[in-house]
Amino acid sequence: MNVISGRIPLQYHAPATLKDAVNLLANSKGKTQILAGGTDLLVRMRTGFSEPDNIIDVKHISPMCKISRDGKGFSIGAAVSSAEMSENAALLKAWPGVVEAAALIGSTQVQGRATIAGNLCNASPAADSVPAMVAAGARALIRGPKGKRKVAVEKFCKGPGKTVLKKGELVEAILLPEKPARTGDAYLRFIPRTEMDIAVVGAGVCVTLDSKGVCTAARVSLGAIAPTVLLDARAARTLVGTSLDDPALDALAAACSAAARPIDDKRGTKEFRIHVAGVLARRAAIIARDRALGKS
Amino acid sequence: MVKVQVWGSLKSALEGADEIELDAASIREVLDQLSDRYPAMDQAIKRGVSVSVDGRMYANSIMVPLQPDSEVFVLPKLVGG
Amino acid sequence: MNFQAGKDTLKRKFDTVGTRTPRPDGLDKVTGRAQFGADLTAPGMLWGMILRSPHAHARIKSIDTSKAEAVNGVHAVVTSRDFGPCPDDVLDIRENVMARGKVLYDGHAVAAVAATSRSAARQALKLIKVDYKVLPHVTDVDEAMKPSAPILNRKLFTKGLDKTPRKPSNIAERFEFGHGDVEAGMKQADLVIERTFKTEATHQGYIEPNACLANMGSDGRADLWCCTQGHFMVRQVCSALLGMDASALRVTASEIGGGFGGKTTVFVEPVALALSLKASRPVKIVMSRSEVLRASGPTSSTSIDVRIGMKKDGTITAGDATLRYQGGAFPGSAVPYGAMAAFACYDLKAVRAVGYDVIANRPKQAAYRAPGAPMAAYAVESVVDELCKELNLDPLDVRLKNASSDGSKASYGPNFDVIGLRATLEAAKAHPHYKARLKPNQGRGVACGFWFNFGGETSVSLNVSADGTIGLSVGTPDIGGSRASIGNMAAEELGVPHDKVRCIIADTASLGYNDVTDGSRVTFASGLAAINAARDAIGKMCERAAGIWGIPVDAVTWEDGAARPSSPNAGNHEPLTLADIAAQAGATGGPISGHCEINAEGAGVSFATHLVDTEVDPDTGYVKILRYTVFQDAGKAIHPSYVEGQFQGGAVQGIGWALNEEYIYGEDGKLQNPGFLDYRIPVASDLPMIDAVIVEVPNPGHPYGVRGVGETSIVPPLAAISNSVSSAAGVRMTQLPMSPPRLLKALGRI
Amino acid sequence: MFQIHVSTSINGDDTEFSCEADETLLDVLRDRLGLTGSKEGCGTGDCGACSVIVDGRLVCSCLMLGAEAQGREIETIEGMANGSELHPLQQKFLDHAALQCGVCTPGFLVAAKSLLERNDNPTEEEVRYWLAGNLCRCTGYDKIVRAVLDTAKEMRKSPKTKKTAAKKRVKA
Repeated sequence: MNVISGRIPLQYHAPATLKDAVNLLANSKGKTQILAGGTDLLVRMRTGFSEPDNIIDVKHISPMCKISRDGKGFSIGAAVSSAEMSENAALLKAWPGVVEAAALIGSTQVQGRATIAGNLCNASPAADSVPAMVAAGARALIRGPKGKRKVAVEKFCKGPGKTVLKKGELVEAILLPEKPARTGDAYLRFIPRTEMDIAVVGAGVCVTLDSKGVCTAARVSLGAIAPTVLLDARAARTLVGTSLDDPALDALAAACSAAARPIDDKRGTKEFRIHVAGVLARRAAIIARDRALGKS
Repeated sequence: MVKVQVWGSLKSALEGADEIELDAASIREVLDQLSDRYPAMDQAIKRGVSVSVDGRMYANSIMVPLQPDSEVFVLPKLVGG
Repeated sequence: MNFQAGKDTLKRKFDTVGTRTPRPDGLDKVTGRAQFGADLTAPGMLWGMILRSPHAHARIKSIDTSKAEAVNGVHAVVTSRDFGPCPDDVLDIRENVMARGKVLYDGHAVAAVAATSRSAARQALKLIKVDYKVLPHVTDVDEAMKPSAPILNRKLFTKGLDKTPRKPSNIAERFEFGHGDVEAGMKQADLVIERTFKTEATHQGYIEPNACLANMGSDGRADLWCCTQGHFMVRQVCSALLGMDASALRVTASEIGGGFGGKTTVFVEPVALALSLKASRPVKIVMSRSEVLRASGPTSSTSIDVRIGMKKDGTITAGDATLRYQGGAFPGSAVPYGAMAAFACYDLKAVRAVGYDVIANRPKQAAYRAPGAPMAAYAVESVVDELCKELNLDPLDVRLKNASSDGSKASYGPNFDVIGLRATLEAAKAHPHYKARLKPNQGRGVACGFWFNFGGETSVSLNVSADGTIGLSVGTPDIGGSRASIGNMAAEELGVPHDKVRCIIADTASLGYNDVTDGSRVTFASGLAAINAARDAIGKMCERAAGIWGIPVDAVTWEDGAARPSSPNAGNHEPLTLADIAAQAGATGGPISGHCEINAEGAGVSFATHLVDTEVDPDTGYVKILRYTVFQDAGKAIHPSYVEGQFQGGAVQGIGWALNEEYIYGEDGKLQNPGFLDYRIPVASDLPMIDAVIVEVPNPGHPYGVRGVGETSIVPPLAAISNSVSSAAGVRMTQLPMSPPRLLKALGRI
Repeated sequence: MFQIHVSTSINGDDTEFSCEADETLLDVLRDRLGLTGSKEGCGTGDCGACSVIVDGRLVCSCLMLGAEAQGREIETIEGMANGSELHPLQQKFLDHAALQCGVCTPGFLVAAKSLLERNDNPTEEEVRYWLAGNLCRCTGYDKIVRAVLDTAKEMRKSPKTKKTAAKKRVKA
């Protein structure tokens, strides 16, 4: 039945090793897509936005299905679902902001499949887990024909739908550092309902405090207010050297609103996003501060 | 005589009358007489009307008997969800 | 035996009616066995798919289907050429199901294919070449009314004006309702408030996409299985569109996964029949969610002006409204019903409501639960609320002071019969919800709503089996538990336990004509017909008993499920139960059944009062529904669980409409949110429990006092929530949905 | 057409099927295996009407390829009752009139079962959030939430019911 269009039917591959996956990816003809959770890919295929020729299912590659921890931090395999992340007590304790952000992606059903690596590779500026990963200082472990490389999450996306991945490359895992002492992270997003929406604005904050409660390091990220998730150094500087008191939080909110350069679309207006970016950053900073102080 | 009123848009069809009186024993007789007398009413009736008789609505029944003092109100045909 | 409804026959004591019995279709629905529209397959079945317009407005210069026809597995391709002449009353439907000459909205069907697999059908669609000349478009109701607007239909001249205009426009018709001198009334007021409101289009959002399976042979006979609110309507419309005898088409209603008015017309059914005829194979068409949103029948978007005058004591002196509804690319928006319902809750000396039916480049609207009324009530109840606030009056007291009541003249003309508005207001006033304390950023809203309710053409057949059980065939698809209520009414009348009656939805060949399941009519009308059919059967069973006993039939009465001699004079006979008579039916004259074919009249109008508390986040504009209570007159609740379900479901659809649901069109006239991701219907975590208070003011037009309950519940919520949010936020909202960006802007935060 | 051969387990029954690479598990269940209890309400994971449990995890069968079912254990609405014995959730949905049109009901039941297997004492809020991916347009969710809470209460009272319902069929 493909005589007329000449299109070759979609091929499904389920390699058992990373090496095979990379080989398939490097040598495949036409458009090839990695299938991890599939919660974006299948929707894009269904709605006609994506018509791959090959699909490489990575869920049979056992290292990609695991969360592991060495002295340097956590490695979250690219096929690990957000539900599995929520069930990992050590990860939840260390990076509650990242785990909570992952748990905001879609419904319970979607969380049973969706992965943060997929969320990143989808390269949407509104991806919930990405600002949280950026705030936490996460890196993507990339595997390709030429071996491994690591890219900071904030540098992974080049624009909506565009990433730094080259032909033959895939994300093997997301790497999170060990959490420094007196450090807390948080992610908040705004959606019109309580669940099931794409973030209209998102804000991730990670702060490290000294023994007196003064902020020594901060990372502030914003989602859905620019073509890619932003890591905003100016906003972070409003917190450093403060105890995250009201004036500091007001300065943070103002800096975040100033950094936002969103668009009007069906999910929100420009001015709404600018205002709410500040509101959310402020609220997230309070949660992060309380976590750093061991209050929650 | 039966008192007959129509909805606002059709008042002009009754040539300015707010209410008219007809000698009619059923909804059908009311509609027939309206159609005969007023060409604009005829069009509206052909497109479909609902009729209220003494406060009770009849979606498309025409055989409903009327009392001599019945109050009849002609409305656009109703639909529902 | 024919039943004449009247106050004297109102039954007050019940055995089955008013109890919460299990529903007959329950087991199938909790085990996955129930068959919905998309669940049936047929041997040799093909998959039908529809090519839809990517443009909001364009002329179709040519369609080339040759490449699609050549795809392996494709057995039929149809376009508008395959639909011949048809009667005038279905012309618009013919053009809506398959564009002819012009496409009028994004998603308008232009061609369809039937193939052995979905992938072959998809491929074939891509190979159909349509050459369009894109035309300017308009989607906003106010823009569409402007003289400079792109004209959709050059043959459309506004009706309902004293003089038909010479120029065509997008205004299809003007309607006016009311009585008294409005300007004089306004002069008597201490305060007159005038506001303009806008509401966006919403969709019924039924979870089951439209689906059907058509099987048409070259002999011109056909069977059609589909999810619809009215399979007799489907038969009528499809046979007219395909030039068939109505009796040649048998339509079977599948289980229906929600409709709310949206399945009271046809979309894919005539297309599947045309494909099946051409392919000589069964054809199934299942709409995708995006097709449902783009190309089924959403509701109107509206623009409404309301002006109301009130005295300091709360007396409303006059009401005036102008309502503009765009109903998509064809005339027939629900504006007349909106205009009629706008002031129906108030007994007014001077009232006027003017409606404009407007066409625009959007899908042809379909009914949605009390079509037209929620938006009108939103505008009117918002202004009443604002007047109460300005004059420092209690909103329930003001409504009680001005409420329509028995015999008062309705704003749309006739006088009301016995109505329950006042009872719902009093129930609300007495409820603890109305006295509960509110915290900062919280507000309480009150609003009332009205819907007409219908009766209509109804046909029911009741068959007594030899073992004394009952088969009850009705012709109104069961959309929310009506088989249980109708069966229970028959059981009540016959005096047998509810589980001895099995109620089914019969196909169009097995029963007389039935109007659509709409207008909140089914429990009223099919229930009335079932009661009449039961009485018909009882009459026959009394005759059999009379024969067995050798006494005249008028000496036999029916009581508690058995024939009994009506007095000692009639002789000393042991009662004959329904089962006794059924067992001897063959020998005493043949099978026993009861029938009723009526145009059911006497549907009682319905009123509701809603109370809602909300909390507004002043920094983000997020609205949380804290508490919700519905007070509605059900006349008599036959199955209280399903009455509550109607109240709760309507309220939550209203919550969605008020807060988040909307059709969003881009500058290009394309629908930007054709999916449940961005067409945001309420999810479980958005809501509190919805308290449902059933008020019972019996309808004198029904033997048990039933009033329809399905639609009124969606009328008050838009206003109740807007009044609540306006109170919480301290700013009057005049546009729906009150999405966070809109609310934050109204608050002056952005 | 290029077909993939898949061996899987559905409601405890070993099952084999062939499908095309772009077919979803939902397509396979409904069109190839005749298991039409799982419904397609959106095809994009937004409505939950196609909910199934795969290796103990709740997922939307419209967001999973049929080919991915290889070697997995799949539970659908058709396997929820134990023969003629309804799962307590199914019974409570009937008792509470927690369905009107019933098209979302299979998805809600499968999702609620997955919740109660993890949490036998959920709060109302937990039930509402767990079920947020299951859309119902008829009921306003009120009676559904009540039915789930009432089932949890009953299952806590009689752990026996829980065990019977959870009993797996022995593989052939």
